[in-house]
Amino acid sequence: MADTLTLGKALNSGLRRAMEENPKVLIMGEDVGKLGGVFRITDGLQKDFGEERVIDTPLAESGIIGTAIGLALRGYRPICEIQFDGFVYPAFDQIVSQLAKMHYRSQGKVTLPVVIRIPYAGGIGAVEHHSESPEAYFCHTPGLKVVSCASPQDAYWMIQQAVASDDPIIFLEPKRRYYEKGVVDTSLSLDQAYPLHASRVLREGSDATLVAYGPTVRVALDAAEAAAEDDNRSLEVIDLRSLSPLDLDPVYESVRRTGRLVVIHEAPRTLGLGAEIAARVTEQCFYSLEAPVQRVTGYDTPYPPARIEDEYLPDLDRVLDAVDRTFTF
Amino acid sequence: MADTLTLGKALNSGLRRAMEENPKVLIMGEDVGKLGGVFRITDGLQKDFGEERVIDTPLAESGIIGTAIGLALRGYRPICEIQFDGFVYPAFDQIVSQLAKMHYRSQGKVTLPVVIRIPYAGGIGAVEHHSESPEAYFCHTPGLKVVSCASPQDAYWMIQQAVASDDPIIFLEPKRRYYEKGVVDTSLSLDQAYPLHASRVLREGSDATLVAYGPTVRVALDAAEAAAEDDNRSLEVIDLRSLSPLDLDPVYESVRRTGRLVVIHEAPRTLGLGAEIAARVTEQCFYSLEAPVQRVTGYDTPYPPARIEDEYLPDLDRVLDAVDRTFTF
Amino acid sequence: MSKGNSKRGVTRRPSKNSSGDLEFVQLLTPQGEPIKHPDYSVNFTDEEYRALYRDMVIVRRLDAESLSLQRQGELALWASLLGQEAAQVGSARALREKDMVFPTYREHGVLWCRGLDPILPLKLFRCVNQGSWDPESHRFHMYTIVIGAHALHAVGYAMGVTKDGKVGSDDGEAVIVYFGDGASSQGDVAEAMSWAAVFNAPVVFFCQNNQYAISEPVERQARIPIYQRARGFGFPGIRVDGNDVLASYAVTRAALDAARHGQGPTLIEAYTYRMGAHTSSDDPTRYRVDAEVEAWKAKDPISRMRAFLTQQQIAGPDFFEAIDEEADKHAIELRERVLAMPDPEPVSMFDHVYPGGSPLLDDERAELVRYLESFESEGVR
Amino acid sequence: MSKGNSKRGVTRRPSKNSSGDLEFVQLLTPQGEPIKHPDYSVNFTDEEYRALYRDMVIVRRLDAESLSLQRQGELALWASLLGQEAAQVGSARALREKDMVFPTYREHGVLWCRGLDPILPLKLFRCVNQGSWDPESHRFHMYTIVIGAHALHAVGYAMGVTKDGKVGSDDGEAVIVYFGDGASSQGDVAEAMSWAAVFNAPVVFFCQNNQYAISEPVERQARIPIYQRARGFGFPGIRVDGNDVLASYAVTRAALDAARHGQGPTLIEAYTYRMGAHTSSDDPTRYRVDAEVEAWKAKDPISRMRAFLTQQQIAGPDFFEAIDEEADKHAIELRERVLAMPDPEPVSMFDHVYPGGSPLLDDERAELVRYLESFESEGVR
Ligand SMILES: Cc1ncc(C[n+]2csc(CCOP(=O)(O)OP(=O)(O)O)c2C)c(N)n1
Ligand SMILES: Cc1ncc(C[n+]2csc(CCOP(=O)(O)OP(=O)(O)O)c2C)c(N)n1
Ligand SMILES: [Mg+2]
Ligand SMILES: [Mg+2]
Repeated sequence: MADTLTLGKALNSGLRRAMEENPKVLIMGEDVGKLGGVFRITDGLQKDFGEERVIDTPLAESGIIGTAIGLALRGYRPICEIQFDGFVYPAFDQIVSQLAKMHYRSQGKVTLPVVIRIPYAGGIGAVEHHSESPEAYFCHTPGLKVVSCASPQDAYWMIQQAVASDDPIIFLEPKRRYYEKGVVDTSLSLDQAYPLHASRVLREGSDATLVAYGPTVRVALDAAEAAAEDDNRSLEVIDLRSLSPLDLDPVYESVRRTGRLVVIHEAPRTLGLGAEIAARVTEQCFYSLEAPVQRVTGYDTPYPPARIEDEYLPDLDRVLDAVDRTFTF
Repeated sequence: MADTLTLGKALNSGLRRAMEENPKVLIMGEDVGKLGGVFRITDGLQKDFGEERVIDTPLAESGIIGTAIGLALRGYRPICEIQFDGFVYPAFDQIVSQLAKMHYRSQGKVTLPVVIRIPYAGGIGAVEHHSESPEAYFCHTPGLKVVSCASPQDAYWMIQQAVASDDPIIFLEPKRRYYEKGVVDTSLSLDQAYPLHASRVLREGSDATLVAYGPTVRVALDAAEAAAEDDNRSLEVIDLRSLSPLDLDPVYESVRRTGRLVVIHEAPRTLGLGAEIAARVTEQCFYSLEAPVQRVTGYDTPYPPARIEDEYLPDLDRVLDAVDRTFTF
Repeated sequence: MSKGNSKRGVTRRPSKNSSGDLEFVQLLTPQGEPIKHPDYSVNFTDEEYRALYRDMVIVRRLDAESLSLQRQGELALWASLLGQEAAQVGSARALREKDMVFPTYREHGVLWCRGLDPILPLKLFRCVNQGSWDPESHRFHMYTIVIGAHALHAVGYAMGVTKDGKVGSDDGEAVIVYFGDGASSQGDVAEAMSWAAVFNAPVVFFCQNNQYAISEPVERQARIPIYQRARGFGFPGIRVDGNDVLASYAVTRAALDAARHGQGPTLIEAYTYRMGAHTSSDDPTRYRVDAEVEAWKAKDPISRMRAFLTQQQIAGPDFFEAIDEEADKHAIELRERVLAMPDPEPVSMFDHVYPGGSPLLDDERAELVRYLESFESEGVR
Repeated sequence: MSKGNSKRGVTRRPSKNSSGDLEFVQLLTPQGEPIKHPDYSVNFTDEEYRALYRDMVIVRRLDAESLSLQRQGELALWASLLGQEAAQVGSARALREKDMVFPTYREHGVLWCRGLDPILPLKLFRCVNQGSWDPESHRFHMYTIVIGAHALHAVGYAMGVTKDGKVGSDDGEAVIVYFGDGASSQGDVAEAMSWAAVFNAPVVFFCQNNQYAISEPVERQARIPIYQRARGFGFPGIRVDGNDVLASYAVTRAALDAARHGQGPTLIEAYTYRMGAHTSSDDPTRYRVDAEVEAWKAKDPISRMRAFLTQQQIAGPDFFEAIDEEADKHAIELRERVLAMPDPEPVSMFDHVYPGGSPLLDDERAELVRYLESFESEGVR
């Protein structure tokens, strides 16, 4: 079975299937019930699974994650929705000190299979606090796993894999891609689906490597396309998919062939994921690199007013510019 | 005038002087009044400046930072104490979404001269949540500045500079160094003191460069000493001092001479400051590096039980081991 | 072991106020008839009564214009105050000039009364800036979108007022913080109430209970009326008919005066209704029925005041017409100004990150400048 | 404009309870005389009365031994329960086996009553692990050091109890969460109360008001008694004499029963006193006077119960002596086990970071193993 779905609808279908598979799966968050979430990702689920399983919560993010931990201790598998990236911070203690650490602190006696879904990143012309990329905070936190989907197929399967995993997972949804369509093969079993914590080569190339995740995967693919057409350059594109733990072996392998790497993300540059990838790739591919790893990222400012976000966000031109730099270094 | 003071006492004296200089300076936090703080850093200040200026607050970190913002809006200059690193997370939203951004959001119409003091990092044999190194979270947050002191002289001057600065500043105090002594020159004026946001070469060397900050500066100095004696190697030691913004020019300059760099911090490796430094140094010194930047850091686990923290924390041997790696790469 | 036993003696589920009952302070019925309240009254001149009406009409008109600008793509978003004009205008007009306001993102009516240029919130919602007005100029802080966070700022500010010796007499200053029914669940708001109680801060917590937090009815936030929250912290809470501009004024005035005189905080719950969508992105038909909206229309704050003015012969058709015309003029001006509003310069994104500057940012700015200039020289790719 | 006016009709500063007054439930005077309470009573057999005494003596003795182990360098820290034995034992013995407990870091007495091995907290405070017992084995969650965070876990757990259909009859399950007077200021605790009210969760909030949060007296947290906090959220709050084991039992039992029967949450404030330092790192002489400590000594929970048992001829010197001996035996055994406690293996720091494992961690573990082995081969540097 293969359907053509938007990324948002693929998430919705994946959530539905996860709830059908396991009666312990719950959805909780602000406006996830009747409204189906402000992006409608949980549309129809409360109607079909009831208010006991799809819970409109009080307006309190720390409460959402804190009670989800309690529900997980009781044997449930909560999927929490944080309405927008910029509203996850009130829950920070519950996420980094409680959720992330309880398995460790209990020496494995407690597992907390909690998934935190966050529509994240920019590019939708929104007011402040609605366009942020907080992934580095979570990737720097041992005990959390962090993933991001970039296609409907991945959205559909990764959300199910995340729910099935016993790890606490931050699930980052590139909100500006919710309406992009793609083919989803719904006929697989969970085990057959591409592994949750593996990166994936989306386009093969030999001249330089682009690494992206979430909303910038499309940017990378477009850049590769343009480079092929305009500059006759062959760029390899890798979708990280798993931000923590990182699966960099395919990146090392690629860079050993291409000698050039550009990492693309929307989060501010300093201590964004590009830093870690640059550090690791340089260590592993020291003698293969023809130029230092280039980072095309958001700048080290708060997310700017949306009327100028286009200049803040990595786009095709900035990526190609960085590729040029790796050739002229 | 030069006194020999412990780092803790130097902070206490610096705070006292900052309060004398400006009646708008306030101290607030849990147990900072009568008790003088659990580490006695504010000892005697409530007695001398009164309860109106040294405020024992309710037990609520978000409240501490949130009300400090309000006090700053009213023209005060609050110095907040967070009792231990692991207790800063409930205040995360107030720090990263409110404090860090208000100057930007107001296009400069509002300034929030708030200093957040955090006794941080490990090595004191403490129970969980009392030994963490959260600096990367703050360094990844535009709008915050982050500094750490490693000597009594710096402690005395940097705290005063931080209070005098109009930027919101996270002031990280290496708690396991509170009792280490050093000479403090109290005769300078604030302008004469070494600049707050500048790194500093503490020991010159020609074979490899060590970069450290806070509690690991001592480790780096000891390693350099040992390397000189045992291995006849000359290691340059740089204390970062300012973690955000980074002042890396002295590091670039050094690495261009030595060709080898080891960065040392206690925070987990992944997306710790070592990553950013590695990325930038590789970019700036690409043709000078003889080996990839080595990171000697905490591991990517929650802070372990203190009985095994010695194996978690970077120590002299691990630093020298990393130096060896830069020679044998 | 044996069981302890008790008569618990506490009602577990106090019956919820229906909007029709009188467990709130009301000075005007929905039909515009004045009623007496044992504790609260107003004593306005005719001119003042008319001014309140004018405020409400203008802020509603500006709000409608803003929504229409949003629909035409001129704004990214709009959070309408429709239905909440009385709560906002009544409370705002109770403020003295020196009092300080901490609003949410919906207090356009309060902003108007404070004398700020009504274009300012439209800059935020057009995304040309982030609501970057000077909070001190009209003693009205920037909007806060992160729910509840500003309650702590208000309390801290109020603590500063006390430190400055500006409480305890009729010359005292007070602080007011606006927030919604949904916000009452946030830990920050509870902490703010704790602190306000402990430090006896001169602050008024003004909760506009407009019955919804986006799609969630207030029952998701509290099982007893929100104004009662204050009892748990040891300061008074009171519910007012938020669609009654006179009652909103009187209750707020009293609370502000108590604060400025050193009597500490008060929580006011203004019982009202969000007549429109949560924001222009919202679709309220998914979560509420027309009948409910209709029922609230009958309690409209403006028609109520208009009926009062008419019945009391304080104003007649000419006045109402003149106000409508004035409101239209403001709306047209607002529209023109929005259409003429320039986008910010891209490199301005690097401005004001730090009062003390940052060499890192200077480098990044230079990088962007160079990059943008490269297009000028080579032509767009 | 003219001023509104009001009689505010709410006492702004309800007079604070002194520890001596009777605005709390008490069933035993400090002298051990039984007193009647209109709502609460116990009906224990002699055996049960003696068992409560035994619990209190043993947990105090174990606590003293732990403190002494800390003084001798065997523990990194100790948080003593001295003075809080009645609150802990009384409330814990009111629990049924299936009820679930969420403690802070000081509930060694509750832990004992739940039947956990008393060595467990000493592993945490010796820093060989992080209190890593199985929460389900005795239905007693791990200790939580981050103040207030576990209140939300308790409420979530209780919501799960409801979902499982385990409330509404005498077979129902209840949840209890312990926290301190200081914790009552945390946003998380307020959010927990909000949620508990909205979801009518079967949870008992048990606040041991031991008068201090480290150095800060309870007045820094609240200006009215803490049990009244519940009123603002719409569920009952009650204060009990926390040094009276019988009252602590009776009040907790009633609240747990209400919860299991589906009547929702209760807040209990157990009014007690921390007789020792906050922890072994603390110096209480900096912030409180001897006279205060002395006054509380007169209300000691154990001597009170002993007086009661004696007066009622439920127990005599032989019994007391036997219990002391038993307690000593437990203490000696505890000490021996602490002294014999091995340090963890360094590489165990990589265990249990993720249920699903992580290749990154495997690499780091291998790195550490290689590194440690390098010393074995080359001899220590
Ligand atoms: C911390 C946080 N969480 C979530 C949101 C998203 N959000 C914006 S408005 C809103 C509802 C607010 O309801 P209420 O407090 O009643 O105010 P109202 O909008 O009704 O005026 C939500 C959930 C936010 N802005 N901040
Ligand atoms: C979030 C957080 N902030 C600060 C601390 C440091 N701390 C440990 S115990 C304590 C006081 C707690 O007081 P209370 O809640 O009354 O409990 P008690 O220790 O008196 O039993 C503080 C401030 C902490 N553990 N967690
Ligand atoms: Mg609302
Ligand atoms: Mg206490």
